[in-house]
Amino acid sequence: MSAQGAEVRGAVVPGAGAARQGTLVGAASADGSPAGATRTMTYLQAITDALRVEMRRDERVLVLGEDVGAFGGAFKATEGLFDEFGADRVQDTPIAEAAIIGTSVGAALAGLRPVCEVQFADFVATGFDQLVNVAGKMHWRTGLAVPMVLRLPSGGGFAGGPFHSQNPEAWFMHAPGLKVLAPSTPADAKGLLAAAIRDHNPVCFLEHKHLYRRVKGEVPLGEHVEPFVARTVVAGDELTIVAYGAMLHLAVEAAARFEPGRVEVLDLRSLVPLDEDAILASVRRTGRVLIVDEANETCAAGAQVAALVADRAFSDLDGPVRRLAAPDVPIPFSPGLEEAVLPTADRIAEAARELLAY
Amino acid sequence: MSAQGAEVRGAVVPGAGAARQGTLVGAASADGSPAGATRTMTYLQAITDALRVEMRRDERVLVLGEDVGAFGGAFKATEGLFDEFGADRVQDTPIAEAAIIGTSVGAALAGLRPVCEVQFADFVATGFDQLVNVAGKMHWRTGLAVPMVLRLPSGGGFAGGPFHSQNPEAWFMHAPGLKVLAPSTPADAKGLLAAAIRDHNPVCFLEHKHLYRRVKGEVPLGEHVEPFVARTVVAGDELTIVAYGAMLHLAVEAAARFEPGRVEVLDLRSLVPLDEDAILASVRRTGRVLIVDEANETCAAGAQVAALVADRAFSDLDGPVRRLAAPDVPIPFSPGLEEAVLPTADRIAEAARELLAY
Amino acid sequence: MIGRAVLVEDPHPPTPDRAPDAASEHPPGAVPRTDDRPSTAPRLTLADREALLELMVGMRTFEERGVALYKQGRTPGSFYDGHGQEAIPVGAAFALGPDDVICSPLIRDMGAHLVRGTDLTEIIRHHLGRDNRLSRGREGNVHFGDPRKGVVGMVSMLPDMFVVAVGMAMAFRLRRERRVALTFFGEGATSPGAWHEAMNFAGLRKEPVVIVCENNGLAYSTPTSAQFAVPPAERAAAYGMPGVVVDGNDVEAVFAVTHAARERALRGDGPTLIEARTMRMHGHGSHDDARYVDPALLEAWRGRDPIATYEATLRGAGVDVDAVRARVLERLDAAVEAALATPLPDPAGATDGLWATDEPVPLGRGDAPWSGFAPAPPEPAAAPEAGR
Amino acid sequence: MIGRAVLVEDPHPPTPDRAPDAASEHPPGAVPRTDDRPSTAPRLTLADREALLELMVGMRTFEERGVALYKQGRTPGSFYDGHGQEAIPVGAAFALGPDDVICSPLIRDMGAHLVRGTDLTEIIRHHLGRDNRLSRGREGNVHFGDPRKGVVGMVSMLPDMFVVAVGMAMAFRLRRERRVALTFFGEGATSPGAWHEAMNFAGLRKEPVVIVCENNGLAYSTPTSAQFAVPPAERAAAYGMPGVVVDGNDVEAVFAVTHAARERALRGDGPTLIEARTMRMHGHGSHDDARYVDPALLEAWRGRDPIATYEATLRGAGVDVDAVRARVLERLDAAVEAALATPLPDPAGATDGLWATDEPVPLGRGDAPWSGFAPAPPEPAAAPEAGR
Ligand SMILES: Cc1ncc(C[n+]2csc(CCOP(=O)(O)OP(=O)(O)O)c2C)c(N)n1
Ligand SMILES: Cc1ncc(C[n+]2csc(CCOP(=O)(O)OP(=O)(O)O)c2C)c(N)n1
Ligand SMILES: [Mg+2]
Ligand SMILES: [Mg+2]
Repeated sequence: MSAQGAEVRGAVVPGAGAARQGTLVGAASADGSPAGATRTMTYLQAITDALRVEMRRDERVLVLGEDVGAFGGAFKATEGLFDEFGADRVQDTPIAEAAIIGTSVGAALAGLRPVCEVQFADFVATGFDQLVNVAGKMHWRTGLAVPMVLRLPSGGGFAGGPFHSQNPEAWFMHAPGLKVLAPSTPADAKGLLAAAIRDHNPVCFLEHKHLYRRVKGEVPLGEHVEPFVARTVVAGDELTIVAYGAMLHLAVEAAARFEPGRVEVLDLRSLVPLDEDAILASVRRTGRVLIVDEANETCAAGAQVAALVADRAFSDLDGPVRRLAAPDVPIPFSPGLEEAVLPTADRIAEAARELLAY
Repeated sequence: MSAQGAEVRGAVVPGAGAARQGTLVGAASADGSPAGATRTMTYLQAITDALRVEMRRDERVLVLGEDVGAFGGAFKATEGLFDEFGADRVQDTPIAEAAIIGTSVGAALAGLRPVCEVQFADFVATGFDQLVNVAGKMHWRTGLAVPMVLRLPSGGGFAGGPFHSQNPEAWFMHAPGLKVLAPSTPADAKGLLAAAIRDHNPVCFLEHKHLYRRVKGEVPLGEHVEPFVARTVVAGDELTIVAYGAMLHLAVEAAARFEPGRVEVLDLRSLVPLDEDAILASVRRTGRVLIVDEANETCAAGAQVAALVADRAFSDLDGPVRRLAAPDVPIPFSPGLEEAVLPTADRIAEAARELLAY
Repeated sequence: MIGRAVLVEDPHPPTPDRAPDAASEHPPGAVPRTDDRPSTAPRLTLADREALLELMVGMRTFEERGVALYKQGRTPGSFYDGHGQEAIPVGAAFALGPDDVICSPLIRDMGAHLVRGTDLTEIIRHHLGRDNRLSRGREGNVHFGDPRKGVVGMVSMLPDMFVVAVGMAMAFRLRRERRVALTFFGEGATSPGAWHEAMNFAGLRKEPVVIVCENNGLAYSTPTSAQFAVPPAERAAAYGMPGVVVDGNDVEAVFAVTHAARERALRGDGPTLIEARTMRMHGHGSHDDARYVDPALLEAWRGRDPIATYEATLRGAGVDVDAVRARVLERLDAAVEAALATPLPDPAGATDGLWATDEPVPLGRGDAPWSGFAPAPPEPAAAPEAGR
Repeated sequence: MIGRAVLVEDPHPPTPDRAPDAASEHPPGAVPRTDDRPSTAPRLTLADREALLELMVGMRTFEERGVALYKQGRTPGSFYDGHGQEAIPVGAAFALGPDDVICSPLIRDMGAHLVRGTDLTEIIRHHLGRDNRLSRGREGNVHFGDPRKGVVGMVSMLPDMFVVAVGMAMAFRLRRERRVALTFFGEGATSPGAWHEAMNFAGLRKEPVVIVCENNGLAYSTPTSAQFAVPPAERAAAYGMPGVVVDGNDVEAVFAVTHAARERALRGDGPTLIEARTMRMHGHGSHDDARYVDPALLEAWRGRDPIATYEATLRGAGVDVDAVRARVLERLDAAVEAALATPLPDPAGATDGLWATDEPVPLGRGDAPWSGFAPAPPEPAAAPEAGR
């Protein structure tokens, strides 16, 4: 998979929407690293780097969650932050997701910028109410901004089983007032997380656990933010594969099995706001679309993309709007079962082949 | 609106899937009412009737929730049950949705058949974890059945504001292992609730508050169960309107503005399982589809229906897959604002007109 | 709305005779007992006391008008009132300084909004679904707060805003500010898990939060006997914080315990749970005739009406109670008239403002009418418009 | 797995010397104290005591092998063990009758599965992701339970299964059955809101539930000082139920307090919260080297190992401890061999069984090896296959 990661980095080709991409802040950054400098980082390191850079830059930023302090978090995403910023800004909390989210809302209302971690994204269900009813609805109801980020280590692929493999993003998409981001590369993980921290709204940040240590890439040093838009990762004319998070890498791998220029791969990166223009522009050009979700199929993000395309790109479609997603069962533990359930590059390629032949 | 209710009842026409409809249990029932006898009831009375009949029929059935006891519930859906069945089977609970749902799971595992009420569907977010992680995943993980029903008074249209108007069904649809029902008529409210109580799985039962007292209809007395399939309410050849719950009535009203036989209206009734055959059969025949959701648009039930149609009925489509739904904001309180946000018969008719002209 | 009271020597220490005969049993039925009058009671001038009365009368009068407007069909949705509980929001909020926040006044706490100085016309516009600065018609009934006055409005889910209040208090503590967050909720709201999580965070980290639990004996139709085994104040110890029972019908007692709790929080000693015992005198909302409540119980509590009692006391102390009522009524009439003349919000704007696009504006300072506070320093930056 | 012990007169009343010197401070650091030995202690025969030892050794030996299999890469996902905590699940489950249910054994409670008689080979198959009757490979590590033995497996979300246990207990109460539900969780699991809701329902309605909180000083890396202000047992009073602190490293003490709690529940007096104090001796899971734990603390607790201590006692009483160990090892070797020879589940079946289509089968009866239970009556209907 790190090979796939490399492939993705190597394959970034200008396409629809590309003009809107890239680093917004290019000047020398808070930690003095020269503009334009990069370093190879894992996806996980990029997340830590974003937290560190933003915490240095803005003293209102604080981190809270279970075991995120001296221990550095279950996945070590906050490693080193406690030493640098101390117990006030890197807070271990009791096991209480509603309070983690709810006190973050309060801290945000009082002028801080909390970044809270749910140890596994699956546990967000225990704090769901604070997220959807308090954080999500606040600004529209009252005009009060809730600048906070909820970091959600999500996704499967490593025998995590039914409670450590979920991709809950569609729940958030169906809750007005929450932004939803899902990076696939280290540079995006950093840039989107930094941008989320600077955003004035509650942002659900889906970090894919299976990418944490398996994907490496060049990441800009110092300040680096990415806009909440899609990115064309592979350019093509005959079929658009829409993906995000871990699925993006499989989509790129699948696309590479076809002649160059046939299959386009679009990395959504942001699910709310959804870059409808980029999706429609690509599909209108290729005329065929395959949408890949790691989440359970029904009412997933991909359903929304499919509905969008089926409405607004209908007249340009040369074939059915196809989806590939996890079937509607919990994610199984035993690796063979898990592989049977999660989309694979093989299955993506097969679906692509079918569509191209339509 | 009760006129619309009547219209719906009068307009039931055999169509795709109609063969699978109707009362499964037609024999004389537990309370001695003769087979085939009906009475005019409101949607709310039909719900109470289902509870009463099923509680008489099966002593394992019990009801629990906030104020459902002697008070009869915030909407009076459990009125009279406390007097008839006593405090053990009609239990007032503390304000604690997670415990209401979680103890229901436990009671179900121990052989009872709890029907629990969340006072307003919006509050389900506070018990979401027990629902999706404990109830929903149980059978697939362990083989243990969780026969329980979660009654969810849902929907807007009466100045309930952001916390008393929600339609959360898509969240449940995206959580494997939960059945999801959303009746639009009194007879279905009774028949689907009774069937839900007899089902061996956790069922989310979305009762639309705005229909409670505004829709009346003939309801079979005694035992009456309905299968979890869609029903063609108005037959037509040129356009299919897919709706459920309160929207069904608006769809029927809108369909009536066109020449008879042009617009078909399909009442989904069950969202999980989703009657894909009925949807596809209708759309393949009409070639055009408009999907109406009262819920917020993104990742709603309608998105799933749209995705389904765009994939599997693509070659039969004569126009884009259109949706009408609430935009992605909380539901406003002030009636003028609320009306601006919720779909109306006018807007449905307008969208239908556009599609027919496509 | 209430002028800053002149500092007059009129200590009015709480006397035992104002604490009614105690019964340790739990309401309904039991007459509450104030078991923890702070030893160093804060001073209330006669003007303060008049202000307290005026605020309670203001709440009562507003809510009576609200019920009428609701019954006339002018108020969409629902209407809730805190008839008989006025002493709690008024007494508690009166103990707050201008920089303190309330997060949030709940279903029976109209008086707290009045103490903070939220514009009455805006409140009525809000209730009527007219265009207004508090909610722009997006919210109704008790769901409002004026951020310009340091008040965050409630959400329905109980007691979510308590959790949020703990987070605000945490921010104050981290920034070493001398401010507290005060939160209100009913006794029924102690059952949801969110209450426990908030209590645990607050007690463990000694957050400067003042917790006012209004035990009015009922949660909708549910009596406390079906809600919990142990009254809220006794449960505070499980979180390492003091629990104080106060007579919720005694505005000065509520003021005194809240003042003490605030002082404690400002000292860094952490939260206090105040259980104010009272009785819900009306239905849960105006739609509820509360047939399930024993009339004898209501009758007993009617004799302890917080306004009637206080009025009698103040009349004895020389306050022109009729003038107070007249002032309140005049303001209310004017506000209702202005509100009724206000148009409904423009439907075209129904969906705007989902996202915050500008740098957030800090909460403003609330009115702090108690004479014990020094003359107010100048106002900081203004709070944002709702939904803009 | 453990034969039904012969009823021998060997009362073995708990003696004060087995309760270690007490310090009222909270672990880590403090040696726990048993402050509530039931006055009428249940009798343990020598065979019972040997069974207790065998069960604890069985858990330890299994988990050591489990760690090895995990480190060899044969176990997918993760592995968790309860090294040093064996006395708690074994002692508590040993007090249960065959009709009682456990909902659920948690992350440190392998011993409870062994007491109930769950097939060891099936458990290992489950851990290895092989086809098995407990989970069909859909679940791994600690997520299993054998419904045929009256055990419902856990979910990850803490402490959700406590809430479920309260619901099961409610069903028992409503049907006037003489059964209890026993639930396990760690001290960290007392912080989520679900814990409070479950405690409140259980205490208020006096459900026949036995609540075993394993306070091992840590929740992942978080010490109790960052988890709560007041230890769990002291918080029980807030829910109208007794809280009992017991030495979690003393299997007979755990047995005795659980027995008393069960009796209390069966009498209709409601739940008891048992706080068993112990120390987590390993990392949170096998992936965690627990560098954050003070080695001196671990060293101190190592001297109080529940198995070593008990072994010494039983050796003195004439038990052939080496034979116990040999029996355990033999069974384990056979089970591991059988498990490793088992194929992976057929991927074709990955999505089946989402829905229950047949009439639910009641939970089966668990083994109840304590001699205090009368000879077991015949088995009722079997419980369902996982996912079928
Ligand atoms: C989480 C949640 N569940 C249910 C409700 C519905 N509800 C609204 S008010 C109320 C009763 C509240 O009682 P209490 O907290 O005692 O306040 P009071 O009305 O007596 O002032 C209930 C159950 C809610 N608001 N929130
Ligand atoms: C609701 C929830 N949040 C977070 C987690 C992640 N988690 C798994 S175990 C654990 C620590 C549990 O500590 P404790 O309850 O003391 O049990 P112990 O591991 O010490 O036996 C955490 C935080 C979880 N399982 N559930
Ligand atoms: Mg109350
Ligand atoms: Mg622990």
